[in-house]
Parts: sequence; C-alpha cells; structure tokens
Amino acid sequence: MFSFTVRRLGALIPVLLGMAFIVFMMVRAIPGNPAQLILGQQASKEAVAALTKELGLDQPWYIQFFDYLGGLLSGDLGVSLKTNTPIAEEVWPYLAATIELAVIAMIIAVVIGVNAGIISAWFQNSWFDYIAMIIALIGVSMPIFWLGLMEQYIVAIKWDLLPTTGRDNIRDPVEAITNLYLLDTLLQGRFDQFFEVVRHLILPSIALATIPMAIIARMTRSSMLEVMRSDFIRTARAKGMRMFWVVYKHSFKNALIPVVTVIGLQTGLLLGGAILTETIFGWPGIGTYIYDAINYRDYPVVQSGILVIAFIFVIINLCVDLLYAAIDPRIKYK
Amino acid sequence: MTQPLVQVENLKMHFPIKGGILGKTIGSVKAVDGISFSIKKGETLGLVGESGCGKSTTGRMILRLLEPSEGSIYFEGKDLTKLSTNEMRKTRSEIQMVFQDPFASLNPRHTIGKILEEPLIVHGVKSKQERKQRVQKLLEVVGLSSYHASRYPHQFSGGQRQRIGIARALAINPKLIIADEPVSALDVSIQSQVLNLLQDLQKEYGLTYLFIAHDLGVVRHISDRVGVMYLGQLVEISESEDLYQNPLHPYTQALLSAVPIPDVTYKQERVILQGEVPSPVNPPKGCPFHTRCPKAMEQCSHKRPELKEQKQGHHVACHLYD
Amino acid sequence: MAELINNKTPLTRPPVEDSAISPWKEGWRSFKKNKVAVIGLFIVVFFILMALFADLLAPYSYETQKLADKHLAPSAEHWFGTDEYGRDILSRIIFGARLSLWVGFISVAGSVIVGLVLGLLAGYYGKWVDMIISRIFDILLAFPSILLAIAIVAALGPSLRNALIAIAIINVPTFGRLVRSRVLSVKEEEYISAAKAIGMKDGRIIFQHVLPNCLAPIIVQGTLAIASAIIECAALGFLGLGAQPPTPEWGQMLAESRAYILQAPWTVLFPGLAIMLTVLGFNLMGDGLRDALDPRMKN
Amino acid sequence: MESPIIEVNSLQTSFQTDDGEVPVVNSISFHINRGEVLGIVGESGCGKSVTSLSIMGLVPANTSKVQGQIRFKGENLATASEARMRKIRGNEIAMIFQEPMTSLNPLFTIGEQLTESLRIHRKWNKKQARARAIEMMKLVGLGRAESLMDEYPHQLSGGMRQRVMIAMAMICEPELLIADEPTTALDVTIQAQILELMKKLNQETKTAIMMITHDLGVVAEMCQRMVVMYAGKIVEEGDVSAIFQNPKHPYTVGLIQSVPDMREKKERLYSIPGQVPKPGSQKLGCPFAPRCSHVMDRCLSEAPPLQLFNNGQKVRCWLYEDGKGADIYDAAISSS
Amino acid sequence: GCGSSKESSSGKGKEESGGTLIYGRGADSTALDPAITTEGESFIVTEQIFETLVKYKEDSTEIEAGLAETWDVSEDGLTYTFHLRDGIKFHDDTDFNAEAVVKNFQRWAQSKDEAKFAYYASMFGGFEGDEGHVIKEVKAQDDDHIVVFTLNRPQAPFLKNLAMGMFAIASPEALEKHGDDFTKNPVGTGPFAFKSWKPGDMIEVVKNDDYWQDGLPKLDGVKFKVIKDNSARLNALIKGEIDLMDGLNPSDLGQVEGDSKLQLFERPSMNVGYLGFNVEKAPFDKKEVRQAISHLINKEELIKSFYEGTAEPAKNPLPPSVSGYNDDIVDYEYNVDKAKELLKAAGLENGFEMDLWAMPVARPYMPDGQKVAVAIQAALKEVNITANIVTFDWGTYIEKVQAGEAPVYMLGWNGDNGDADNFIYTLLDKDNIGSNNYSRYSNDELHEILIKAQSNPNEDERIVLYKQAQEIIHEDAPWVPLAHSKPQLAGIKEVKGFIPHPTGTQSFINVSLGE
Ligand SMILES: Nc1ncnc2c1ncn2[C@@H]1O[C@H](COP(=O)(O)OP(=O)(O)OP(=O)(O)O)[C@@H](O)[C@H]1O
Ligand SMILES: Nc1ncnc2c1ncn2[C@@H]1O[C@H](COP(=O)(O)OP(=O)(O)OP(=O)(O)O)[C@@H](O)[C@H]1O
Ligand SMILES: [Mg+2]
Ligand SMILES: [Mg+2]
Ligand code: NI
Repeated sequence: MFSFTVRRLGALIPVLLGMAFIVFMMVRAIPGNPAQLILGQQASKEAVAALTKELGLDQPWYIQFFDYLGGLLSGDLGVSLKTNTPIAEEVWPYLAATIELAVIAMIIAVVIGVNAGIISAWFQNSWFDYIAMIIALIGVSMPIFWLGLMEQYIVAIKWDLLPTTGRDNIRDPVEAITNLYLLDTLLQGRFDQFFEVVRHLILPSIALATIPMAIIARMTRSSMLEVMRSDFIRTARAKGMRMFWVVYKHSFKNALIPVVTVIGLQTGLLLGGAILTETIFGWPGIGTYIYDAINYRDYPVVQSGILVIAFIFVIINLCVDLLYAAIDPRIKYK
Repeated sequence: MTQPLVQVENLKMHFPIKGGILGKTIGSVKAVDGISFSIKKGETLGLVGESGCGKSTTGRMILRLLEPSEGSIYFEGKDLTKLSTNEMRKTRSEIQMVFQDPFASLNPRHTIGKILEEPLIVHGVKSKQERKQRVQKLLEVVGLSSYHASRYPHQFSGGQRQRIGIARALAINPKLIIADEPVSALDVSIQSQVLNLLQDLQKEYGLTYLFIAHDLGVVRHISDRVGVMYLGQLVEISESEDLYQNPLHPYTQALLSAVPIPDVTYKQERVILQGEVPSPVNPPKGCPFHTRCPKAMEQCSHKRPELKEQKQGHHVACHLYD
Repeated sequence: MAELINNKTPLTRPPVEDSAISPWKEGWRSFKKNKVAVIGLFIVVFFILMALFADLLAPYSYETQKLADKHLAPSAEHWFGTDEYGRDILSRIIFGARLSLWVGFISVAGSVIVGLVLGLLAGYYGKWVDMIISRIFDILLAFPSILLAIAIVAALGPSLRNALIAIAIINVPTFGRLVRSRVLSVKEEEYISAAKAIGMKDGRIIFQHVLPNCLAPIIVQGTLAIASAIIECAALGFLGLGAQPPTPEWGQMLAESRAYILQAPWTVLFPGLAIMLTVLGFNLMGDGLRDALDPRMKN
Repeated sequence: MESPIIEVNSLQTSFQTDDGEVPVVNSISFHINRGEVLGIVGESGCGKSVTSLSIMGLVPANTSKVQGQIRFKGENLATASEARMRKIRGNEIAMIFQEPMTSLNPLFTIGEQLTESLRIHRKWNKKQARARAIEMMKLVGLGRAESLMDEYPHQLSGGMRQRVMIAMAMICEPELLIADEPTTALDVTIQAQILELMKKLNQETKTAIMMITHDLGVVAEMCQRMVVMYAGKIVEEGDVSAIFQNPKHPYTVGLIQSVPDMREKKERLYSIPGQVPKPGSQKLGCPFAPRCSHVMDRCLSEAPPLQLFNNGQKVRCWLYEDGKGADIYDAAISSS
Repeated sequence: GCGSSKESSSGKGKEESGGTLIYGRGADSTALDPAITTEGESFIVTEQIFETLVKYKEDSTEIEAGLAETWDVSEDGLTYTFHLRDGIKFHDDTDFNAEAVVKNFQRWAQSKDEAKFAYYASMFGGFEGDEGHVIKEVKAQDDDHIVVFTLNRPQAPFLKNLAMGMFAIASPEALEKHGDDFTKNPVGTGPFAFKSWKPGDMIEVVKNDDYWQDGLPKLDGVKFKVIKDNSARLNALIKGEIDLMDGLNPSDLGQVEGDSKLQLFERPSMNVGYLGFNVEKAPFDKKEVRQAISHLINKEELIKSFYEGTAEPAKNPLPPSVSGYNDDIVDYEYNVDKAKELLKAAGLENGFEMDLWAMPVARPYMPDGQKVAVAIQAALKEVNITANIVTFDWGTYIEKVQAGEAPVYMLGWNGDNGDADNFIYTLLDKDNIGSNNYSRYSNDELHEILIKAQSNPNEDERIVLYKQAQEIIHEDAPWVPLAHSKPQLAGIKEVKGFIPHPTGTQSFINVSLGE
C-alpha cells in the first residue's frame, strides 16, 4: 500500500510537469499582450514596452518556462500581473469559495444520487425507477447555466425565497478566518450568519449538483443492477437476509468502485467547471478568478490557477485509487 | 520409429510477476517448468491435469502464441522457437488450434463465412470463387449447411460453434491440431457429437492431435497416448491403455480414482488427496507432488525426479521407481 | 433398434429463425423494443429534419431585424415571441438546430477519430506507447475542461470552428481511454488468439478484429458525447465564444437574452428548452443503444 | 414410508421474455425424503437451477411466475410470505451454488459471511457466532480455521471456497440442503474431497440433500434416487440403481450412453443428434421428439404423461404406454 | 493668504449614525493607489480615500478648490501657486502639507517608470528630464503652506489634469512604510478611510472622523461589493441586498422605473461610442465609402434599442458637455439611397464583404457592442455589404485594433478630464497613430489646429479652434460617431445626495441614506 502510494505519487510528476508545460504554452498562445491590458486603452507604446520588459515577457519562452518551473518547485506560484500579489497568497479565498460550493454540491449529489440509484436498482422497472431515471436524464440534458437562470428567476425572484447572488449577507458579511464560510461562522458562533450562508448556498449548489447527481444516480443504478445479478447476492439472500441489508450492505459495497470513480471524476470537474455557476450566482470562486485572468492575460494566474485545479483533481483521483484498495481487498498493491 | 511430427524438449514458460516501486520483476509464475514429449504423425496425444497445471500454456507455446522462456519445439525437424515472426506466421498453416470456449474464439461481429474465409485469405488463396467453395466444403465436413455461412456466431448453439472452430482450424490443411479443451464447455450429449467428429476427421485427413482436457474419460476415449501434468511438469506419459490400466505415478493413481464412475454397481477404492495444488509461483522443491503425495519419501522433498522410461513407452517421474 | 445408434442421422436441424441477423441488426431489434430510446431517436430525427428543412419550416428569416417588433410575447404570429432585434425566436431556434447539431457531430467525429487512433495504439502495443499516450490522456483529463476550452478559444480566437476544436480536444481522452480499455480486453479475447493462430498480421488483426469490437461502446459514448458537446458549445456560446452572428446558436441566444429574463422570459425559456430537448434526445438514444449493443444486457 | 421433507407438486415457473411468457420449469413434481439424497440431472438449461431457486423463493420476482405447490414440512412455500421465506432460507433450507468463485462476496471476510446466518436466524452475538463458525470450518476440513476467518475469498482456492460455502449452508443445521452443481467448477481431485465431505455430512446430520448435477458419475456415487429433466420437464424418475441399470426414456438412455467410460475404450461414442431446444420453442408433443430416434407421430402432437412402473420408476414416454413397451437400453448396449 | 484653521473635529460630538451604503459594481479594483492604476473600478474607491489639489465640480468638469484653497496662475501660464488648506491630516494622522505634495509629485516625476505611472507620463508629457515634460519644478514655500509649480511650457488643461483622480495626494509616510503594498493599504486625506479589502468580493471604507469639512461625510461608510453580472446586481438591488449600483443594463430601465422602491441616476455623458474605419485599408481609404456607411446607420433606432434611450446620437467625436463642441455640424442623416449613390461613386455599388470588429465587453459608451454590431450588420446588408462580425477578448481586441488589423471596428472613449483635447487630439491626431488613433487618420491641417489649441491658454480661442477641427473630421468621416451615452445607475429611494459625475467616479461625501 505504501509503495503503491509512492509509485502513484511518482507517476504524478510527469503528469504535473506535462500539465505545467501545456498550460504554459497555451497561455502564451493566447494573443494579446498583458502589458497592454494592464496599462489600458490610454497607455502609450513606450509604457507598454517598458512593462513588457519588466514582466520578463520579452525573454525567450523556455527561459520563462524554466523560471516558472523553478518557482513552482520552491512553492512559488508566481505573482499576479493584475494585482501584483503572490498568487499563493491570493488564490485561497477563491479556491475556498469554490471548494465550499463544490463540496456541498457533491454532498447533495452523492446523497441523493446514490440513494436514488440504489432504490431504482432495487425496484427495477418500478415507477420510482422510471421517474428517477427520467429525471436523471433530464438532469444531464440541462444546460447548467440555464438551470441556474431558471432557478434564480423562479425561486429567488418570483417567489422571493432565497438570495440570488453572493456567499453571505452583504450587510452583515462573514468575517473570514478559513474562508470556508460555513466553518467560519460556526467558529465564531454566529448561527444567524451560518443560516444566511446556507441560504446563499442552496441555489448555486443545486445548480452545480444537478449533473453529477444525475450521473451518479445512473452509474449507481447500473452498477447496482450488475452487482445484484451476481451469485454472491443470491447467496446472501439464500441466507434469509433482509433485502434492505442485501442491498445496502452486500450489493452497495460491491457497486461502490465505479460509483467512487465517477464521484472522484465529478468532484474534479466541479472544481473547474463551476465557472458558469459562479458567473450566474456571483460566486467569487476560482473559476471566475481564472476566467478573468484569461481575459486579462494574467499569465501567472491562468497558469497557476489551472495547475492548482488540475493538481487537486489529480490528488482526488489518487485518493479514489487508494479508496479502491480500502473497499476492495482484491486490489492488492504490491 | 519414424521421426515424430512434434518434438518438445525441456520447454519452459515463466511468466514474470512485476511489482515494487519501480515495477521490477520480482518473481515468476512457473506455468510450465521443463517438459519434454513428442507426438508421432497421425496419433493423438492427450494432456490431462488439474486446472492451472500448464496445459494450455504448453499448447499455446507450440503455436508460439506465447514465446517460451526456454526449450525447443521441433516441428518436422525445424525448431519453431528459432523462426522469425514472419516465418512462424507461414508455418502456422501447418499447426492449428481449437479453443476451449467456442463462443469466445469466434469474433461476434463476423459471419461464419468470413471467419472461415479469413485463414484462406491470410494464407494466400486469392480467388474469391475458390475461397467460397472451400468454405462450403468446410461447412459440410463439420456437418453444417452452406446457408450457415451468412450467419453470426451468436445464432448457433455451443456444439455448432465448436464445429465452426474446428472448421476454421481445418481450413488451411494443417498437419497438427492443438485442441485445448474443445469439449469441456459442452453438454454431455453434444460433447459426444464433437468427439466423434474429431475422430472422423482424424481418420479422413490423417491429422495429428494434441488433445488437452481435464476429463479423464474423454481423454481416454480419444487419445493414443496420454501425458499427465502436475504443476508445470509432466509426471507420467504412456500409451493410454497402459496408463489407465496401470498408472504408476501416485498422482495419476489418485486422479484416476477420483473420477466418479456413472455406474452404481462399480465400487472403487478412492485415494482422496489432501490439501490444495501449490502455487506455481512457489512450487515445492523436489517432486512437485510431494506435498500431497500419500507415498512421499524423504528424498521427494529435495530431489526432483526425472521422467524415466519404466516400461516400453511408459515414462514416469517418481522416486518410487528409482 | 439399430437406428437408435445410427450416428449418420443429420447432426443438426435448421435453427428456428432462418435469416442471417447481424449483431447490428439484432441491436436494432432490441433497440426498437426500448420505448424510451425510440422516443429519443424521434427527438433526434425531429431536430435533424428541422435542421435540414429549416428554410421550409421557419416562418420568418432568422436574420431580418425589425427593431420595432422587439420583445413581442409569444402569439399566433410569433409562437415563441421575438428577441431584442424583433427577430422571430421560433425561426432562430429552427435554424439554430443546424449549428448545434453540426457542432455535436463534427466535434465528436473529431474526437472519435483522434481518440480511436490513440486508444488503439496505446491498447494494442502497450509498453511505452501506452505510457506516453495514457499520460497525455491523464494530463488532458486533469484539466478543467471548460477552462481548457476557454483557453483554447482564447488562443485561437473566438469562432465556431475554434469552439469545435476546443470541444473536440477536451473529448479526446474520454474516447481514447474507452477505446484503450476495450482494446485491452478485446486483445485478450480468444478470437484474437485464433486470428494470430491463423497467422494474421497485426494490421489486419487491429482493423478486422479489434476495431469492430470496440465500436459498439464508442457509438454509445458518441451519442452521449454529442449531447454533451451541444451543451459545451452552448456554454461557450453563453460565455460569448461561439458562432458568427447573425447565425443563430442556441447557447448564444440564451446568453444574449439573459439580460431580458425578467422582461421577456420567453427569450431565455425557448432556447434553453431546445438545448435540453436535443440533448435529452441524444441521451435517451445513447442509453437505448447502450442496452441494445451491450451483450451483457441480454440474457 | 415416512413423510417427505419436501414435496413439489406440478411446479411451473415461467419467465417473462421478449417472446412472451415462457415456462422454463413445466409442471414438475417430485419429493425428497428425510435424510435422503436426490439427484437431479439434465442438460444445461433444462431448468434444474430454476427449480431449486423456485423452492428457495429466489426467482426474480418481477419477471417470473411460480405456480404449483412446494410443500416443505407440510407448509406451502409457493404462497408463503417473503418474511416467512426469510425465516426458512438459510435456516431450514440452505443452498450451495455452482460457482464457488463468485458465490462469495469478495469484499467481506470469510468470517463475516459465515456468521451472517447465525446472526440473522439465531440472533447470536459475534463471539458465539464466530466460535460456531470456526467449529463448522473444521468440520468441513478447513485446517487453519481461525486465520481463514479474517481472510477474503480471493485468498482461498476454489476447493476451499466451496467448503466455506458448504460450511455456510450447514451452519444453521438445515433440514434440506440444495446443492446446485456444487463440484462442476472444481478439479477432479478436489471434487472427490467435496463429495466425500457431503456424503459424510449427510450421514452424520441426516440432512436431506437435493443434488443438482449434469455428471452422471456424481449421481451414481452420491444419490439414492434421481430425477432426469429435459426441457423443463421430468422425463424419468426412480431409484438410482434402477435407472442406471435399466434406463427407460430414450433421453436417459442417450445420456448414459454418450458419457465416455474411463474404464474401457469404445470405438465410437453414442451421441444424441440435434441440440437442446430453447425453452418455449416447443409447444406441442414431447419435447424430446425432434432428437428422438424412436419418434412416433403421436410424439409430435401429444405430450406423454408420466408412467409409473412397479419398481417406483417413472417415465414420460409414449413407448411405455400402459406400462409396457420395449426395453430400449438393452438393445442399445447390445448393438454398440 | 492662509485660510483659518478648522476646529478640531473631535468637538463634533456624537451624531446619529449615517449608515453604511453598499455600492454594487461589476468588477473589483485592481489597486487602491490611484497613481498607479488606470482602471475605473479602482478610482471609484480611491476617489473616496484621496483628494486632489483642485477638483471637479460635483456635476461637471469645471474646477473648484480641493486641498488647495486658492491658486494663482502667472500671465505666461508657466507658474501655478497653490495655497493649501491648514490642519488637514492624512488618515494615518500625519500632516498634509506642501512637502507632502512635493513628495508625491517627485514620486511620479522621478520614477521614470512608464509602467507604473502611465497616467502621469501621458498627462504631463513624460517624466523628469524627458523632452516634452510639462512640469519643470514643484516647490514648497512658506512654512509648507504654499506649493509652486513651474512649467516648462504652458499646458492649457493643466488644472483639469491636476484634478484627475490619479494625481491625488497620498501620505508620504505611508508610501514609505508600505512600499509596494501601499496599493493595498491606501492612506489619503479623503472623507473615507480604507478599512478592508476582500479581493474579488468587497472593499470597505469608513468615515474619516477627522475630515476637514465639518459634518461630512454623512455616511458611516461605504462598501463596494462586486457582483459581476448586471442582471444579478439589479436583482440584489431589488432584493435590498445593495443600495446603489452602476452598470444598469439599459434593458432593465423599465424594471427600475416601475419599482416604487427604486430610483434612477443618470451620469452626464462625457463619452463617445463610435464605429471607426481604418483609413489605410481599402475600401475604407475612400471617403465616399466612409460617408456611405455613415448614411446607413440609424443612430436613433440603435439608441432606442440598445441604449434604451439613455444616450444621445453623436455627430462629433466629443460630447456636447465638453466646451468646444460644435453643434452646428449637420450629421449624416439615415438615408439608404444616398449611401447607394456614394458607393456607386466609389465603384462599389455591388457591395463588398468586410470584417466588422465588435467590442466584446460592455463599456458605458457601448453597453452591448455585440448587439449594436448585429444591428449594423443588418443595416449594411441593405446595400449588399456583407459584414462578418469579428471579436476577440478585450485585451486582444485592443491590441489588434491598435495594430491596425481591424478594417471597421467599434470602440469608444470616456473623457478623462473633460477637455476637448482629451478627445480630439488623443483620438484622431496623427501623433497618436499606433496609440489611440485606431483609425490611423492623419490630417496635417487638423494637426496644426490641435497643436495650436493645446498650448493656448485662452479658452475662447481654443473653442474656435476645436470647432474648426470638428468640421474637418465630419467631412473626412474617419468614424461614425454613434452615441454619447448617459450611463444609468440605480439605487433605493433612500439614497440622497448622490450625483454621478461625468468622469465616471464620484465622491460619496454628500450622500446620505435618508428615510
Ligand atoms: N499470461 C499469463 N501471465 C501470468 N500467468 C499466467 C498467464 N497465463 C497463464 N498463467 C498461469 O500459468 C499457469 C498455467 O496456466 P494454464 O492456462 O496453462 O493452465 P491449464 O492447465 O490450461 O488450466 P485450465 O485447466 O484451468 O485451463 C496458471 O497458474 C496461470 O495462472
Ligand atoms: N431470470 C431469467 N429470465 C429468463 N429466463 C431465465 C431466467 N433464469 C433462467 N432462465 C432460463 O431458464 C432456463 C433454465 O435455466 P436453469 O438455470 O434452470 O438451467 P440449468 O438446468 O440449471 O442449466 P445449467 O446446467 O446450465 O445450470 C434457461 O433456458 C434459462 O435461459
Ligand atoms: Mg487451459
Ligand atoms: Mg444451473
Ligand atoms: Ni497660506
């Protein structure tokens, strides 16, 4: 197990290097001079040239790349061109916002998706099965931004039930400690604020959860159906075990591997894919942070931001792999 | 004695096991660990043994679907292990294989006609007309009708599929057919159909078979000579009549006695072996069978017995006969 | 009773069904039984026909502006209302089908081809070929896909073609991995051994045996990917990185009308519904195909 | 004769398929006495497993229909509630399956799976159950029982797993054990071990066994009475010795004849032509008629009834109408 | 003379709380040091924290006293003497005085850092030692109460320049203390002091209790909240989550008007949105083609549809509010036939194909470039001109347009200081080709006029010159000026005293939240 972990971590290095390289080249392929953007429309040519030089953008790309890589190795993600702040310092609040949203969305998606999948498989071809699967299909067919808009229009505006944007009540903003507001408000004992934060989370997390929820439900169902056809389930039933336990103990654990895989993949996707939800719900997350940076040609932010997401994604999937071994004793990592 | 069609000498297959942080080879599965035998032209050699003892691996090595780790295979005098991939590909028209699982060995997306035509294309039968005729003929030979050519494998029953597998093996007029458990996936009543077919074809075309099976009854029925394998080694080989009447190796004896006989009147002395077959990763030192052998002696645990001729044509590897 | 053991009796009788049914045809037969999938197919065909005959179907031109008729609510004249230029939304949706479907097909075709080639190579040859290709997949997969697409579009300039390229690129690893894993399992199939035993060459084995047996899951994945490509394209359109105006594209229509959601909700509602229905159609169809083409689903 | 432990009366199990409702088990009746071993033989797909699953109430509820009576100690299981069935399953009737490799849940330890029945039916605590499980494992000849308890199925060989399955089935001391091809997947030497074990258990605990197999050798060795099935119907039933010595149904004859005998070499095997029909493909007449070398016009149109012979043997064939008819087995032997 | 010193503000006593105003906007600030930033969202905040020597009037770009109470200008326009107010303190409790002013100017002038102090360089002709540098010397006099600016050459809009937000006076001590981090810890003399900044989310400023103007500011503080999406921001306003917002979609105007709890604010126009031609690229090198297109664009219609009427049609490159505007010019009227004639004259009666570059982002002068482009596209279709709409993201767009890659493009300009020079010279003089003269329009006659106007301190004479300039430009039509928009802001009814300033930023000093 240990050596497996080491090996997997080792295998990460080329992936991360490759990723750093591709992001680096891609960002540079984006036309537009960051210096120009920083200085704005009114700036003079000389000013732009001077800034270009100051930013080191006149160097050959490989020197820039190795500088960047060197920085990365020493934990330096670079400095934002726009705010002139080290990215390592600056990125956390954005990341935290996205993590909070993504985690809540994932919890919703997993709890509902997995159970809907299990029940659908258990009562295959029942009305619950049909309805759940049709909803799941509609769920994956819905453009997430459209769902978000509709939610906003109906729930927040027409019915006036929930706030439309932001993470907290602007008039009574949360004092950031960890930047995970749910945690921060609890740490401060501000239950009123906690409630407020929850209210703000509902719509965006539902919008974000819809697709993974649908995917997880479908995956759980098909995986469960397959497992429930297997011989050992028959064995368990032949022992006189209650169906509930057969389903939730014997079947579910076996169905878990593909489900965990999608959960891992989806969590990763959520982190990077929250951008549309973030845009619609005014969520100051990492997606918008990077998107703005792309528009602003803030190379270091784009590079490091994407790398951070990719890194988290890779780590999540490493955890998923390790989880396999915990779930399934047959997966022996020698 | 004429020159044997196939002569296998000290054949070994060790599958590497990878592991460790850098994925180095940390051990090996000794699937086949030094076996030698020969098959004469026109005869059937049966190969029996328990699951995992290396029967299929042996068969596959002869066709070089697996590259042997060691040893040589002489086919009509030339060493197959020394041929280049290209030369080997050509030689394959002489040696063919019938597989255990008749469904798995047929490409589900090809029609039977196409499946049977393919070997002809590969081995250079250019004329389409000729190929069509050959396919028809092949179908007839194995007892199918020509209209079957346009069908797909899933539309056939197990026995019919196995016939198709046999027809494919016959397509390019091979001299040797390696039949790897060709009937073990079939029902009893179908099994006998296929066995009869194999026998008929052998008579008609003078084929040579290496017949791999674990059903001792089937092997006896079809084989002229029988080899018994245990844990990658050949422990006994002899004329089949002789082997069944008078098994020498304790393993063979146990094996034969373990087979339930469909006859209520027949009562036999059972040798029930204790324990399980050891893992081929860590085969026991000395005689591979000594861990379960009821007659094991002291020297069995450190000295590996050689395959020696005990009687005319009856070879056994056991210290009892030293 | 000598005839009892007469083995010369014909060994087989003709099986019950007499026609030759290919696995594909059989797939189609079982697909037809799946009502939901047939509904999906209907939806897809409906939209395809709509795209093909847009010129005949659309009541108005998709580009003629009539600023005076801006934001008319749905009525008998304009079933889906009009947009901020006074253009008929129904007509724009009908024409929009062209682009959305085109995007779906082309980008998926692109990623299927690339994914297929890479996956086949990686799966069949293994070793370092596999190493390299799989790492590339890993890298691509680890990228946040929307951001990757945005960056690609930013690098190449926002146009439909570039959006297509971006969507195709982000889908490559999905197909590549699928093909690779299929190849890995197909490679171990007995019929591949059988083909080798005949003396067949690698190239022929790959194209005659491996490839066809990888196709079914790819077709399934392909339909599902068309669905997601349409959504991705709409998302890019929504972020303003899509088609050339005035050519209608549903995502862009949504994005453009977004500001009017309160005054003219229909401008947002209908393009969204159109996307959803098309995608739903492809998803339903893909699901049905999966069941029809997956032998495990049959007993 | 004492009352049978189980009595199956015109059991009919059908499945909903694409071609409509197809009876897979077609009105079969048999019984098993206490302490008796009944063998059920027949070709693949003839409905052996479905019969046993019907008894257990484990046929998939939504696609199948079970009709007829299954009287277990007088109680009709065919109409029993699911809750009642749960009490019986694993407790009074236990079952061993064909595939030792896949019949154990790969993700739970042997111990967990072994003790489950005790915890369900006897509500024993962990410790008690564990002690009993270890005892059971020793009984089935698994040496290092304690350490095996914490191992996972994949760490065991096929023979060991099948023994675990047997231990698991026997742990609540059932009165009836259904063994569905318990040795088919095993090697001969291991099969011999398992059969020996089952024989021993049957003798010691007097558990009745329903032994499903397609291996006539196993029947000959293990069973007192046997049932031969073909295409969902019982075609012959009787004492093992009677049937082996004097099989009456042409199918049984063919079956016995087509097994190559290890003791002697025949020039040519007998083989039944044709193939097993798909369930539901035959509507009229005797299902074996298309392959039967004794086929008569009547066989194609009328389904034969089960005929009873003096020795208790029953045969479903028009050849033996009114208990008379040719002894086709001797003829077959003499001409081979 | 020096003004009498104010009473210490500590004597004000406890007034009732003025409340905190929440101002919603579309993007976060990038830096809170006004000298180094160039971007509007930053100035919205720095305007509250910092002050300039002279400042614009509340609703126009006329000059009034700021940190300097009075000033004198020498006859030759080369010496400016500012008398500073007494007793003003920076938020860090250090004194504001002439020395502080000098230090600020030295910081800019001596840095030579084009990248950092771009605005200084562009408004004052470079840095110390540069040839065109306007300011020769800045000196403190008279016990730090007087600052004297000596210029190298007269600069007509000098005072207007000084009033620009980027030349606000920062605390020298804080500058020293924070160094590069000053931008995150701004210290000025303004009515509000910086409190906190959550990047991407919110900036908070609080009342400066020691502010030199008694009773001001009225509010306890202002929070600048980022809500990127215009509609979302309006939603937040409707739901009472914010009090005031900018960047109202013109289309949402009706929504606000119909809401009894809300009110609209209109920012006086000091901008121009236009359609520019690259006069070096065929066929736009032909005046007839440019004029033809000018006839094709129905500005009224565009404004009605995409500005929801919150703009006036433009006929000149500068807005009417700027002095020097020539109202006598008769615009090219919407007339398809005339356009056809002109095209025929240019030999292009069969139409042609062209790329139309559309602005990818919303700016006050062009709330939705894409939509305007689509409308123009449709208009050009009438004379068989096929326009392909081309767009890039903002950074690329600017760069490429600047490089002259765009044949026809959309852009606009927001005046910095309300001077005509800041429009006409900056945007259309040949000096600025490669910079802000994206049309690459070069006219020597125009150039001469503009240079004359630039260094003439006499306002009336300048007006005449600029009017002349506009005639030339009208004739040559390097642009189709589209609109002078009046950006709309919305707030809750309780917001009082809020007057949007034409420059785009305004002080909240007089704003209060009444009942
Ligand atoms: N490709 C492989 N890599 C590693 N080990 C292998 C491979 N193929 C076979 N083995 C191992 O080699 C041994 C012999 O396998 P083989 O298939 O020859 O047995 P067999 O006698 O044919 O058994 P069976 O009766 O089950 O078909 C087994 O232990 C098997 O696990
Ligand atoms: N769930 C099901 N749905 C439909 N048909 C089924 C189902 N289960 C079994 N069958 C059919 O019932 C018939 C009898 O199956 P069964 O498993 O009882 O055969 P068997 O005699 O046990 O064969 P084997 O020796 O192969 O185990 C088969 O044709 C099978 O296809
Ligand atoms: Mg084998
Ligand atoms: Mg069965
Ligand atoms: Ni003074």
